Amino acid sequence: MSNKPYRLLEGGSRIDRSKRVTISFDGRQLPAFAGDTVASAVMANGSKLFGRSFKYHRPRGVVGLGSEEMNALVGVGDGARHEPNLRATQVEVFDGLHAVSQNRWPSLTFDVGALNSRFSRFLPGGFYYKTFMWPQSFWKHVYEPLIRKAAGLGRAPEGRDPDTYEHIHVHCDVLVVGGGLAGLTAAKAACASGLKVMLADENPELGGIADLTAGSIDGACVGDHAKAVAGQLYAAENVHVLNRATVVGHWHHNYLMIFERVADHDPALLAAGTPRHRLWKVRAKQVILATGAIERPITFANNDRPGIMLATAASAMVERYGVSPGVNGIVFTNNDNAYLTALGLKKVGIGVRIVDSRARAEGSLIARAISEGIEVSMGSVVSAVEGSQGVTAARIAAYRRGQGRVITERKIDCDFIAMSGGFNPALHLWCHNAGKIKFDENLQSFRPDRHHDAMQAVGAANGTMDVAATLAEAHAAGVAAAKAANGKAKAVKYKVPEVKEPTRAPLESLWFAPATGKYNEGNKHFVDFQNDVTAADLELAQREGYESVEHTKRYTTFGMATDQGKTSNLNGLGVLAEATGKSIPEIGVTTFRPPYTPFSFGSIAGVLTKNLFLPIRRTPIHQWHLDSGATFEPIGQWRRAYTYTGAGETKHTSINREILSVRQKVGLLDASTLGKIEIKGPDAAEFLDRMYTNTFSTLKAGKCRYGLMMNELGFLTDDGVTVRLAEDHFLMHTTSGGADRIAAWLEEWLQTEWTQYRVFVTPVTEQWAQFAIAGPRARNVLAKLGADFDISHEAFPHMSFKEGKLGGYPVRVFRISFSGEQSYEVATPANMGRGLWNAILEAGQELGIEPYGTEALHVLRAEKGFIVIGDETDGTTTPIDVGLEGLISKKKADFIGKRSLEQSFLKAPNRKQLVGLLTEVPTDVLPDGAYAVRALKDKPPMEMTGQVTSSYHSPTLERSIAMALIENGRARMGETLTFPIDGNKVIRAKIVDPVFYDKEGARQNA
Amino acid sequence: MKSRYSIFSLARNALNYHKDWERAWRSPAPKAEYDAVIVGAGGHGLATAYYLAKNHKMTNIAILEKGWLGGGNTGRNTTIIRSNYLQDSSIAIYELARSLYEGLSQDLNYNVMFSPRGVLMLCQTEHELRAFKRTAHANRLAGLDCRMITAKEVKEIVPIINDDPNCRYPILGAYYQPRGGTGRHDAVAWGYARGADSLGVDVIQNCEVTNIMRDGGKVVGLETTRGVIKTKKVGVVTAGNVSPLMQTAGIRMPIESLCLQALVSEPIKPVIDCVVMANTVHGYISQSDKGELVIGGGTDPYNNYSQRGSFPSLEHTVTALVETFPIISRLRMLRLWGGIVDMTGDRSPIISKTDVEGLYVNCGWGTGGFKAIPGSGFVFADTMANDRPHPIAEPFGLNRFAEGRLIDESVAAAVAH
Amino acid sequence: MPDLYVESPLAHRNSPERLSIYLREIKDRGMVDLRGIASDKKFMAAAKKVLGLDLPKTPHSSVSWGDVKALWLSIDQWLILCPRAKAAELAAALTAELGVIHSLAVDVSDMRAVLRLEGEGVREVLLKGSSLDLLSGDYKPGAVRRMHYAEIAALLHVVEDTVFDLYVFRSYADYAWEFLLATAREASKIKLFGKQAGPF
Amino acid sequence: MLLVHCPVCGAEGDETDFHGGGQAHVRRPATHDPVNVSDEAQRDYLFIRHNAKGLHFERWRCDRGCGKWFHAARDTVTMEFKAYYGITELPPRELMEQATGEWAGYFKDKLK
Repeated sequence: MSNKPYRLLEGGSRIDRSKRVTISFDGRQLPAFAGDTVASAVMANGSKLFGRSFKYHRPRGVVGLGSEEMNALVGVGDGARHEPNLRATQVEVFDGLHAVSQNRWPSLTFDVGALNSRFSRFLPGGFYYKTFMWPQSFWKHVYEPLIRKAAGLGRAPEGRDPDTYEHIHVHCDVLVVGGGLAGLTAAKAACASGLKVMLADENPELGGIADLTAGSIDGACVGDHAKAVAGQLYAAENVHVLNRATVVGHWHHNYLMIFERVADHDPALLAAGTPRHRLWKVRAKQVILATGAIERPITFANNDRPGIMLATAASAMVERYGVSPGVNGIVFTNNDNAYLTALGLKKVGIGVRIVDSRARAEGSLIARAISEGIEVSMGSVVSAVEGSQGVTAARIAAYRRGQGRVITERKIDCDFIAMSGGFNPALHLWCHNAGKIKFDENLQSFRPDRHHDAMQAVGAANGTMDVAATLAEAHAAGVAAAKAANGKAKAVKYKVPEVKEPTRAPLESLWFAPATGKYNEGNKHFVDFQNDVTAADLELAQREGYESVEHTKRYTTFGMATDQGKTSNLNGLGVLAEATGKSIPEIGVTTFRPPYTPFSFGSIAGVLTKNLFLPIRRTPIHQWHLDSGATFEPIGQWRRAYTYTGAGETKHTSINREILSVRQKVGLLDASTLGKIEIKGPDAAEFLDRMYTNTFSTLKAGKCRYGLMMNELGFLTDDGVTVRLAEDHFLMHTTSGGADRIAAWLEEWLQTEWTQYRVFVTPVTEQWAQFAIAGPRARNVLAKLGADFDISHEAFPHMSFKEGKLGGYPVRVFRISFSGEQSYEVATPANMGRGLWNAILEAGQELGIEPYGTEALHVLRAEKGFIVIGDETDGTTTPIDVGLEGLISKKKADFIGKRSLEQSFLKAPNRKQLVGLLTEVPTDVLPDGAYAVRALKDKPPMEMTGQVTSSYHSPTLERSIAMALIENGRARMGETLTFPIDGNKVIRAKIVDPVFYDKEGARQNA
Repeated sequence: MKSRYSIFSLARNALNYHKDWERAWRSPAPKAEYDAVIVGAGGHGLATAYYLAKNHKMTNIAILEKGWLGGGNTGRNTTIIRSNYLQDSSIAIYELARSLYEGLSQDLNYNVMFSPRGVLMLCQTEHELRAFKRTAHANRLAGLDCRMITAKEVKEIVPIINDDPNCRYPILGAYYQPRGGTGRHDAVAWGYARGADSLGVDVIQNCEVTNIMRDGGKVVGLETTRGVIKTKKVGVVTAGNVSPLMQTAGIRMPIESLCLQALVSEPIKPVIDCVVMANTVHGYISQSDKGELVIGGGTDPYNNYSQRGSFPSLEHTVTALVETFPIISRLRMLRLWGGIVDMTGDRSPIISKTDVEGLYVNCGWGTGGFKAIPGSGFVFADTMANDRPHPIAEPFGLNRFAEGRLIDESVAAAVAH
Repeated sequence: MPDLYVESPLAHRNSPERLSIYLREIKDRGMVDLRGIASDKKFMAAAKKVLGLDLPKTPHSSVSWGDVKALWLSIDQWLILCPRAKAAELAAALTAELGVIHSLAVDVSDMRAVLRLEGEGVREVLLKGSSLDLLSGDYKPGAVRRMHYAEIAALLHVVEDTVFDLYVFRSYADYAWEFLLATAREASKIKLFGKQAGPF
Repeated sequence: MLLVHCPVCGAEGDETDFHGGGQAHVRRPATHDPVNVSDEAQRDYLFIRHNAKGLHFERWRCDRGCGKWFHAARDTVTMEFKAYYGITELPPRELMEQATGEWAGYFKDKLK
């Protein structure tokens, strides 16, 4: 740790020296100023070490300026509010912030994992594919656990996230991505049209790197100009500006997502309940990408030492935070831009010299550097770095382009290196939306190529690095976007500003700075810092045949770190190009995938957690069920009462009680979830004949009929009772889960196939609360309630329908039975549901009425051998399989699924058929889904012959019953099947008729 | 024969700064004629080529790839390996594949990192619980190592799971296949490529087949971007791009190409040591050896050949997983990507002869092909070599669609009452 | 005749606090779902005779006459709004008047919950659950749109510039209510476009 | 997130407001002749799909809007919608002419 004062006495445009805050880093309390980042605060306190790399655990420090940072990753916050892997360069400090370094044990300065670095020679790219194979079991038990432990960067938070998140949708005419000089200019031009403009920028302040840009615009320095334009945009009525908002992805049809960090920087906001993150889903008519460019590191030996950073990042430390990256440094560059860094460092009294790989270059910045007395070594490279947890010296050597190794070096003492290998336009969003790119020789980088019709790139994102050209291009783009978004948009004339900026010499590519030895002989020239991928690894991958850049990437993991190759991608391509003698475009470019930078899963979930995760549908009786001790069963999104367990009961006993009350007295079931669809029109009956397997055109008005529906494959999909209300008017019931699906299904056939039918379909499921009153005393309950219609059996027999009033409530009553008992399904408008429910319970009290749930219902119907779609059927079951061929019309020429029933497999002789099962031991209840075998063997495999579809203890019959689908089952009545159950138990059961109770149906017809 | 990979060869090469490693596979120019040609160097194609050479001694063969080998769905999936299907025919092929995976690293002398860390399929509704109980019964009798476990056991295996019994979809239990797990997807492709190459197979990349040439009802060769290649046996294994290619041979396929996406989080220290699948809410998750949470969900609901998907299906998946594993709320999505999956009408694959003599097709793996690669290659090679379906491949023939003999594994999805 | 007990879908909910908008349930609205062929003159005339208005043919629009309002739902479907007490009678009158004309009128007054949202930021609140371009000129008073809202289907009716009615199916009423409580919190208030303060 | 337009009600919205209904113009043989449908014809109807790479013709429903089905022509590589047309209609002539592969075969008769 150094005692040198790294916080400069003056300067720092972002920090407020009057506001002191204290943060902690690895438990150490550090003073900082408001406006600092964790990176600047830690560096201001004299530390350059932030973390450890992925594979070799090498010490690492800050490299970048912002979101491209790949080394200085920290965890922030405690417990359930901990967030790992944050870029220290982006984390804004506040008083009490806790940050920790990652991927080290026991401490950052002494890390046992760094042993990997000693053995790095044995761990080249892809080494794990070549070893860890013996013995076979060791991968799972020995090698993999070790690897898993070593990998992984930060740790996960503990417990449920206490903060909130949300989404918002916005449409705009023009979305400008990036609030640097180009973005501001484009947004201003678009703004003048009066259209809706959004500007999203990932930093706390607009301006991009305008404050670090040389020159002036109309007499103002570039930074001040940017500030002024930003002010105008904030003030504009038709512009929405987002700060700390990263456009993470650009999808088809100009759909973009913006990840806004609303409250991370201010705990007071979080405490007030402000959403931590907000995800903006933006549909933009036009998009202008002003995403800037990302500086390239230079690939030289030990270029990963803490203290080696990008030139712009070094400038930002000084200019924005008043933090010196060191006392005495080297600026290593292949372009003019880094000279500005050197000049800035010099200005605040930091020792600096320039090492430029170009043999010759002439530009105004170079001239100024020389005139200010900065030592410039042209035609030179940094060939090696000394120091382990920091830089103590560098070696500099003469260099000619393309040289493979350097001959003589000289040692220069220094404590930091600022490097610049040129700039890569940030093409991510351009490529997300399928924009094409091309290689630009001047930039030595890719830049946007063909313009997508609703997308433009401007400024550095478009490879335009000059101020004057950027202003002109961005303005034109803003005007063009407005015009394209709305033909009537006002066009603003471009007033050419007076721009002064340095003249620049061309950049010269430097993909690899040689050392004395060849790079594959021990020197580490890092290309991907975080993942520890070196130039030697890339070259090895090529030699081993992993020639496609995608192979190289996957074999070495280069470009796959948390920065997703922002700084490494092109350098890697450059190294590969030099290694293979190909051009960079020939090597290819890897695909850019969303997101641009990582964003929180919490923001993706938004408010859809806990109670809002997915909707729960409640019936009008829901609250009553809750109050009455019901447990619930999810059916689709519905919650249905499963059973009402009272004091001293178990679920098992309450279910049995409910069943017996229906069989012996009377029960009440909330059946409101059943689908209800009104179908009306002159062709309604014919239409139903097409939809159902059986015939409905012959049904008489006022009567009910049970119907089966298949899909076109011939498999059962739904069933239910349909009532003919009038000649041209039906009310269809569907299963609870099927209501929406069947309504849509009916519409689809009407609209797309049988368009000649005049039929209207109106789903009315939720209009009605519907209850089943079932049991031998059901009619007595109706009588007690008082009906204004004749409820006698003769006037109102099984499978008929009445409309009228019951206990004063308007009702539709269907005499249908799913329990096999005398049963009435009563429907009343939903808002009266609770009233009628209470009235029924009251009226039935003296008759012993009890509410029953879905489990009792299932047992009751199983006793009667009624199928449940989804239990007895599984999407491959035909009506014939379940013994309902009687419901398949022989007369109708065509109905859904009819033709498929003719296919050979559906008519095959050995299909599984629905049968009943009685276990040899009456108390044995077959497990649901148990399989019968053809022959019992000592151990599996055994051939199976069918499976249990429903199985219950029947309190009515005082024994177990089951339904099963058994191969050719109906011809095997009386045969005993063997079910080997888990734990070596075997249950034997006899095949019987699936109707276990009241085969004649006397009870429902009583 | 290639020099073998081992800890010793690694050490030996380290002394020489790894200069002497040989190529994992050659880069041969296509010959004028082969005994058989596989189209599509994904996992299934490469495995087919390897087993044709290894098991059936057919070494004068080539495998053609329009891009880079393993660059399609093989390198884009979530690497889950399991065999807990319901139908006998599915169990047979996926279990063959799983058991081949167990010894694959040794067979190929290439570490494919098969990691039998266990696969958990959560039961979050009574209906799902019933369905998985049925699967467990069927799987157990078929000889698979599997069992149902309780919610408490789930919590022990996956401590970060939301075990609140009152949450939207509480954990009621799980189906557990301890010998399922994951593998390193690229390594599977590379290992098979290296293995096939060392047996003499020409692995030819950047060679797109533009036309299947026929004479009468027989295959006679292929037109490619690198010239005509004569052959009498062609195996088409081109996943999402199968329809346009088969069409050149006059065969219309029961396939639709959809986009399936997956994503990973930033790497974190291990929090989940097995594969967890939550079918009710459409999400599955595991953690790679690098520390990334690997997350997958459902397909986009429309045809797509672009490998760029839409966000809603992933959004649903992530939302579901945030609810199921609440600590991931503060972790971040690092990368998402898409692949073109080939879906059949019954969501089961096609491994089949065709009406054109000498033309075979292996496709339709949809969203779950990675786990099947060794088995698929094994039986498809056998089918091609012997010009008749391997018994395990037989149920997956194209003829099933005319017979109604569907192999529908999505049966547990039916919900009613 | 005993007193009938009637309970609206959100009757058990208290009036919410600390929201950036005013939120309540409208309990007295009657609704009739009407299907018919807009190009069938006899149908339109019969509907007019009962309702006193011309059913709107312009998509996503509405028409009022007295205490009756017709919302366009589809080219062959309208939602007729009226006082709750009148709905059954209106549905019956429509059915009677329409007679053999191909049509279907159903009283659906209990099928949906009606949520009234009121306040300056109401559009922003709705945009947290809807992807419609609610800031555009398409959503002037009178506009009607069915939409995907949060995780459910909903019907939106712009009553006034800052007054919206949100119709959701009854079983989803609690979900919609809770979604609004979460997204309309004062602490998450947001104003789109317009003058902004700087970032700090 | 595709932006879809309903030609029936004019609504424009996210793909989540719509429902993709698969390939357009699939002929249901039993509607036309319920008696004589071969296994192959039934298979083609149920399973065989054009699966065009490029210009494709599909059914969509304005699921959360007017509820009506319509047709759309869409490029399955670029995802661009080329045209929307009625559920009982054929695509615009120029698109039928542009169609390739199996679609070209299908539209050949219709263009006469």
